[in-house]
Amino acid sequence: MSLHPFGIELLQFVLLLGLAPAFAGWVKTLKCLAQGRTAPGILQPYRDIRRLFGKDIVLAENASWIFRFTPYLVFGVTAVAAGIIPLISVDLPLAATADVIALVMLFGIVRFFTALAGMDIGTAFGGMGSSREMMVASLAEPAMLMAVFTVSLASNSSSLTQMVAVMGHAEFVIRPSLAFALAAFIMVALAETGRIPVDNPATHLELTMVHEAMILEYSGRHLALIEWAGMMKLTLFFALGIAAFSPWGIASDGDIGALLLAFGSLLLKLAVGALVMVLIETGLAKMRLFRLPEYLGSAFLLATLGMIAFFILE
Amino acid sequence: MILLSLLGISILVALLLAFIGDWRYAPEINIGGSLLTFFVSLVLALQVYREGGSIAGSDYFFVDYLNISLVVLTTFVSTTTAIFSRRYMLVEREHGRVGHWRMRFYHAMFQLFIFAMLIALVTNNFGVLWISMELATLATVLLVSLYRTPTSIEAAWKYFILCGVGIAQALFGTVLLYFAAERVVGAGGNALLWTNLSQVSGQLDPTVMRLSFVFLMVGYGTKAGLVPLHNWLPDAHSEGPTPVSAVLSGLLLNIALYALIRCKALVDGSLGSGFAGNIMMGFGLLSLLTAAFSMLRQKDVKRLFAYSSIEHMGIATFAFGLGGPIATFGGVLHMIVHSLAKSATFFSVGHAAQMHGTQEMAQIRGLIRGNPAVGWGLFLGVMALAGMPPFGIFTSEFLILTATMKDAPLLTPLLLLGLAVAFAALFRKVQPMVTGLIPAGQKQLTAANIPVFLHLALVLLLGIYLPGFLANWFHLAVEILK
Amino acid sequence: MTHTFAVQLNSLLAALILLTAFALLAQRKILGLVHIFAWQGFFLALSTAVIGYASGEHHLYISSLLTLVMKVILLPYILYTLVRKLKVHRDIDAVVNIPTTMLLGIMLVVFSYHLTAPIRELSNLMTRSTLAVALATVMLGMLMMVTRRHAVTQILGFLAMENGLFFAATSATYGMPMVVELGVALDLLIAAFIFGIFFFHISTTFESLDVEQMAKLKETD
Amino acid sequence: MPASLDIAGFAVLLLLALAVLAPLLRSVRSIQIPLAFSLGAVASLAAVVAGIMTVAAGSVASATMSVGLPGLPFHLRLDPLAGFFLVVIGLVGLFVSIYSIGYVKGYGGVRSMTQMICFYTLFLAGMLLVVLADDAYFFLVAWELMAAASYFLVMYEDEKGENRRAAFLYLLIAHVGALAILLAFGVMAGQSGASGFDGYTFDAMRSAHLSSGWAAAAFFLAFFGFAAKAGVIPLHVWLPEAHPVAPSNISALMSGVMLKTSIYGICRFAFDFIKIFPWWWGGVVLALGLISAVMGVLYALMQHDLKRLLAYHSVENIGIILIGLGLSMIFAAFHLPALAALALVAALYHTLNHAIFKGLLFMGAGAVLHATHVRNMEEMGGLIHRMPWTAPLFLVGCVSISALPPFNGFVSEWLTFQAFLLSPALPHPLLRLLIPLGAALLALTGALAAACFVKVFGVVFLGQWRGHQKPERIHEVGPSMRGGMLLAAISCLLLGILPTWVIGWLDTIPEQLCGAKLSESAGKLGWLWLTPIAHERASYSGPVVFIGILAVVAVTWLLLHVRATSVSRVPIWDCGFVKLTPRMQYTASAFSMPLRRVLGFLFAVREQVEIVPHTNHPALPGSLQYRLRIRDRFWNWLYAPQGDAAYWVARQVGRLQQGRIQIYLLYSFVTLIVLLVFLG
Repeated sequence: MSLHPFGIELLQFVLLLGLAPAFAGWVKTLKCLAQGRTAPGILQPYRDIRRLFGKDIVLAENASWIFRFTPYLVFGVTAVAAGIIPLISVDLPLAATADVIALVMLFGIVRFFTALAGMDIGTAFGGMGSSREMMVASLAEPAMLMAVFTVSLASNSSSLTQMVAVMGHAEFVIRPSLAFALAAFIMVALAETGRIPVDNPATHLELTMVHEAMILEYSGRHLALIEWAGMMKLTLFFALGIAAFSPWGIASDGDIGALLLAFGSLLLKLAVGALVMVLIETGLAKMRLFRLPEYLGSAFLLATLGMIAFFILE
Repeated sequence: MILLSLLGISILVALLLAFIGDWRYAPEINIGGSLLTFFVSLVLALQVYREGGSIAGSDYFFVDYLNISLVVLTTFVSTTTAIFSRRYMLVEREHGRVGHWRMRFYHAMFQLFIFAMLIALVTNNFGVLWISMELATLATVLLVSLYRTPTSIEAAWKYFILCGVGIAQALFGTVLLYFAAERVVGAGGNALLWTNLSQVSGQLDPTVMRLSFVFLMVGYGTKAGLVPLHNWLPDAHSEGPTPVSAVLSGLLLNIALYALIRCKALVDGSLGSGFAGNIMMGFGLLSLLTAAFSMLRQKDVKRLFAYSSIEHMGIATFAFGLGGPIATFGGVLHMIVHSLAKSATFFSVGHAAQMHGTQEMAQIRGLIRGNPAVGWGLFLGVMALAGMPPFGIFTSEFLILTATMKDAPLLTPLLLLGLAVAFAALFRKVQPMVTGLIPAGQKQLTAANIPVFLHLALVLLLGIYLPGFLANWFHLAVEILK
Repeated sequence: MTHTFAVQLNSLLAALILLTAFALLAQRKILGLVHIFAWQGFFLALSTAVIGYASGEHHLYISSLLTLVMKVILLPYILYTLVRKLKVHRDIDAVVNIPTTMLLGIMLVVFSYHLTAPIRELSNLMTRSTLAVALATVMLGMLMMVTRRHAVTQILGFLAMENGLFFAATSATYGMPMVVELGVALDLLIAAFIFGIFFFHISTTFESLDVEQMAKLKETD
Repeated sequence: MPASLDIAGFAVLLLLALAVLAPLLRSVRSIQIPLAFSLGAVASLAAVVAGIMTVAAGSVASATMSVGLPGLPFHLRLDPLAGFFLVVIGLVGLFVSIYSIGYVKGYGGVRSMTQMICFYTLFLAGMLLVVLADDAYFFLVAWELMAAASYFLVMYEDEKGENRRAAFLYLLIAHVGALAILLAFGVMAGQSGASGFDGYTFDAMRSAHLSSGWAAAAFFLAFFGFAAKAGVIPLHVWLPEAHPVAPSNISALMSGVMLKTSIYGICRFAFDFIKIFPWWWGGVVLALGLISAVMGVLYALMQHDLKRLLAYHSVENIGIILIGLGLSMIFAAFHLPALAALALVAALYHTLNHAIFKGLLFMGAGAVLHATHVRNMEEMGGLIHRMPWTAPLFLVGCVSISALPPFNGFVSEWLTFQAFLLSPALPHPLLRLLIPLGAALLALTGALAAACFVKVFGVVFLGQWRGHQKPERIHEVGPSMRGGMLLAAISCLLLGILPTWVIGWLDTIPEQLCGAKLSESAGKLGWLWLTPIAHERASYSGPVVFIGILAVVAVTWLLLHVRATSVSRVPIWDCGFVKLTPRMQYTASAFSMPLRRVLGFLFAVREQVEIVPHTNHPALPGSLQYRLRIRDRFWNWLYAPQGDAAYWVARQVGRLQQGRIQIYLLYSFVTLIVLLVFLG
């Protein structure tokens, strides 16, 4: 028995929407465990979102339509991205909508509008957050591209499904280029998703806020949408990493068995990936803003080394 | 007959003006005389065109495609200058800069000057060419010092002495030319006739011709304002009354260059090498570069344009030196469009200076707002002079540059440098004068606009459309110089 | 007068012309200069007449007469009157001192000789050897203009050049065609008229005829 | 049906006629502006039609006029490349002409309308003629007509010193560039072997066989000239001076279209005339493109003058176009026609896109200027409340230029990235290693551009009003200005979501210039999917992204509005402090501070902080003054020394003329003797 491609598409969409809070909860739980605190439970994000949806909205007097529109757009773009990255199967009709580069740019829209919303109210916090976010993104982008470039060299394509298909069926070899690229990708992904050491999602201290500063003024369902989209984005970056660097297990068609298997391996990989991230976050402290160029520069260097390694060694 | 009337009118009018003096209608007589000469020259041109080639009016005069085009140019520009000078000199009189006696002198000398230039153009005899060149200098020396200010006397003195010495050298060259020619053509007046010499130029002795050309080059080169013989030019062209500056820059330089290219044709025929051409290219480039850089530092507006004349003469000299049909064509065209554009610019400059009571560029501001016709006239004139298309100077520079690129590519960077610096200098200086707000103390006046815009229209026309007959004409003129 | 004698006489006159050219360089007094100039014109007229006689080119007589009238009588007279009227009696300052000038002059003579050598080879006229002198006179005249700073001396240098040119025409080709000779004479006349006016203007405006004062129009700061 | 060349000719003639008749229209002052600019719009539309027809048909038409030089009448030719640029010029011309009806009214009564109309139409006509010209002379005439007309337009507000300075600098650099182009033509004509005037026709240049040295000379002379016009770093200094001070409709044309004519010129020279060239030509173009792109956007980030900022972005985008061109040339040099076609299409597509979104942005800036009368962003803010139309339209421009899907800027940049991704196909090992680094720089450029436009939109339209005057006096602009911007914004969206059609349309150009078509592979899966080389390699679907986002947003919105929730408006939360003023907002300078700190070494930055103590309590700061000056380093590196050198030479030359007549006589004497000694 096999699922129609649009069925897979829908399944994946629902899966991501539903799974993202749980994944965020899992990360939080792991983090609490690692830091010796009591965890609120994996389901806490669901409760948060529900509570926020139920609340009224408090809006600053001079908030414009940009401020009110942004949460929907952020959510919408992230959802579209969810339909593109192969989570459990490559047989996605919408996967051709965007290759990796276009995908990165899609997240660019999210950032662009979040940053605009940060400046809409006209407080110093919002502007500060936007300014910092855009700087980090600017520096992260070249490294991201180099990492993508290296992977696409290996699979001869920048299309995600194609990458998965090629890499998933190749026999396992240790490729130094991909190792470098993976390291670079992880560093950049931490920056893009606003994690330690680049940003601290849990802080509301003015000196260290980046992303949180931009969305400080949000409340009610707006905040819910943004939070939810943020969780989806985190999950998607993991999925992206998985698709690019360890696609084994992702089904090539809509066969139910393969899909189940793929789902299982996805959960496993996410769980492991979260562990890695939590270890990194626990082990490192948040960097000063002006140390970030060095951090992202190293990521770029690693990615470039990966590319060079591909040409020289492979 | 027509030739004689061409020459006769101007000398008669000169005498008449000298006789009647500063009569009320003297300027109108001046205009009328010039206009009449212009018509006669047109008739003559038509005749040349119909009979196809040269007309030799006895042994003394001859007309071919090359000089008739310059004759028409000369009579035309002198007519428009006369028109311009009517208004201009009226204002000068009101300001008390010239009096009764000097006006008489001015008008008479103006016509005498035209007469001298016309003789220089149509004469068949190299000796007479020399004489009339000298006459043209002498006729204008006292016009330069018309205002009797210390600087104008200084300028006129330098003009007189330097051109006198220069032209004396040309006379030595002419003697040598005669010496060479006599051995081929035989003694007597015939030996200096262009119509004879151009036939036998191949037989002229090369050694003598080389020597002769060096003297002629230095001599007529001084008159054409080539560097380093140019030092009189900025002084003389800036200190005299503006109509005089206009004809000096616009016409007299052309005549000197004309003499030079006639000589070059003979020398080339004799030597069969690029000797003369190389010398001319050297002078041309040096003039272009020196003048271009000098323009950067000018403070006096007429001096600026005097240097611009040196620059353009340099370009034309370079073009003739380069030779070849395209460059020579470019050179002839350049002489013509430069005359028109330069005199038009001087007209505007004259009015601008009168409006502000000074020739100092720092004082002249806001011309377009103050008097749109004068401002735009100056601005467009400068665009033309700087070589912006679609004005004709761009056409000639285009031809010259591309020809250089083909025949002497290593010289193009120098040409380019000169043109670019000259462009920068012109706009740097003129732009603030024409734009901006009206300064305090600017006076209004009724400007003579027709000459300016007539000239500019012609320059524009020559840039985008050369009528068939004119093109043909120039081609035949180029043939003569081959 | 035999042909050879005429040649010898002409050579002597050429030597005298050269001598006067040097004398013009050496002389410090203005009136003295005018006198020397008149002498130069006289020798020139004589030489022209001699050549005319020897070569049978009779139009040279007219030239000779013209020279006599213009350069021996008219121009010196005008200059003399002007100098008197404008009261310029002082010695003239030279830019370069006189011995150096003379030395330069001698080098110019040698140079002229060298330069006219090919023409001498070509020519078969009896006057061919004097061409070098003619050119030297032109150059010396020019040297005089360069090294002297008085308006009158500049004019004299200019006129000496003119003399040299005239002499060159006679010696190279037995004179230019008549129309040219006449025209040149006319120009010279007008020039004389003009420099006369100039002397007045300059001396009234600048209160002296020193041309060093006329250096206002310049490009240096 | 009239031939496309006739339609183009009609457009040009209409514009020229307008220029000539503009003074006559003065008598009917009330309709002078609407009439002139509507006719300008009609002419632009005609150019668009002619261009679209030509490109679609892939046809070549030529004609000769009866004016011009003897032996060299003006030649006209309309081929797909020219047709494409006709469309670029015409489209922006159309939008801007409509916009101008309202914009120019703002000058009414103060300045000469005739002058504006005359030079505006001449400017448009000049640009159209540049792409239509088919001989060297006519090309240069058109080129300088364009330069001169725009010079006068930059000078339009000539009582301001900065306008005069900018105009002069602009004209000077443009003219030097034109001279270089002239020499390039000289090389082509001289080496083409054709005699007389025939060598100056483009046909002769197409068939000329140049030796490699001469070909390089011709190309790089031309490239220098075109780069000067396009504002390629380091020849860009005029651009951020001239574009801001011109009237905004002119800035839109200059930045949007005029710069593109030099792209046309480079394409013409490289792909049409010379055709066969070594790869390093492309390498030079690529390198300069990268430098321009990165430096351009960095300089832009540092600006707080809105129009100046946009001008620097033009430098950046010209850089991006050149990146595509350079890649295309490299691919072509290695005989990879399909890849060359891809890179060329990327470049051309970006040319079109940039023309439109930069036109839109300048029109928007003009609208802001029109409403607020300030260019300094530090004095703006919150305009989204006062200008409900301009704000979203400007936002479209911002998103487009930041290369974000689904708008048009993204498509062309994505195509450029694809070209980069294909560089491993090159047989040259060093290039394989180096070119990907270019892709990283392009990514940096894109991200910085996004940062910059967050700043622009955030500071200008969002937040609160920072200026001195009362914000209540600011009003939305009139319908024609909104119309022009709206059309441009719609074009941005359409070009973004329908790239397959556009690429299919302009396919005749790479076919003629590179010998390969893109449409067969690009549209293989139908119009919905853009697959530049093969769908396995990469794909993008503008419509799906657009509709997808729209659908999710709509559904979410509906779902969340099923139950009514109250939205309460409250004053801005001031963290418990009182007196939160608009001056406490983040400013443009503050926004770019982190990047200024990180990349400051590239600029000449001077920051000064001065603390004035409180009068009563000297220990406390009374007021604080902050001064920031950022200068273009190229000015001190390249231009100031040149100017100084010129004046130094001028001084030395001036020494020739000391005023003493003896010295002058000596020159004459020495000249004579030197000539005699060495030559006589």
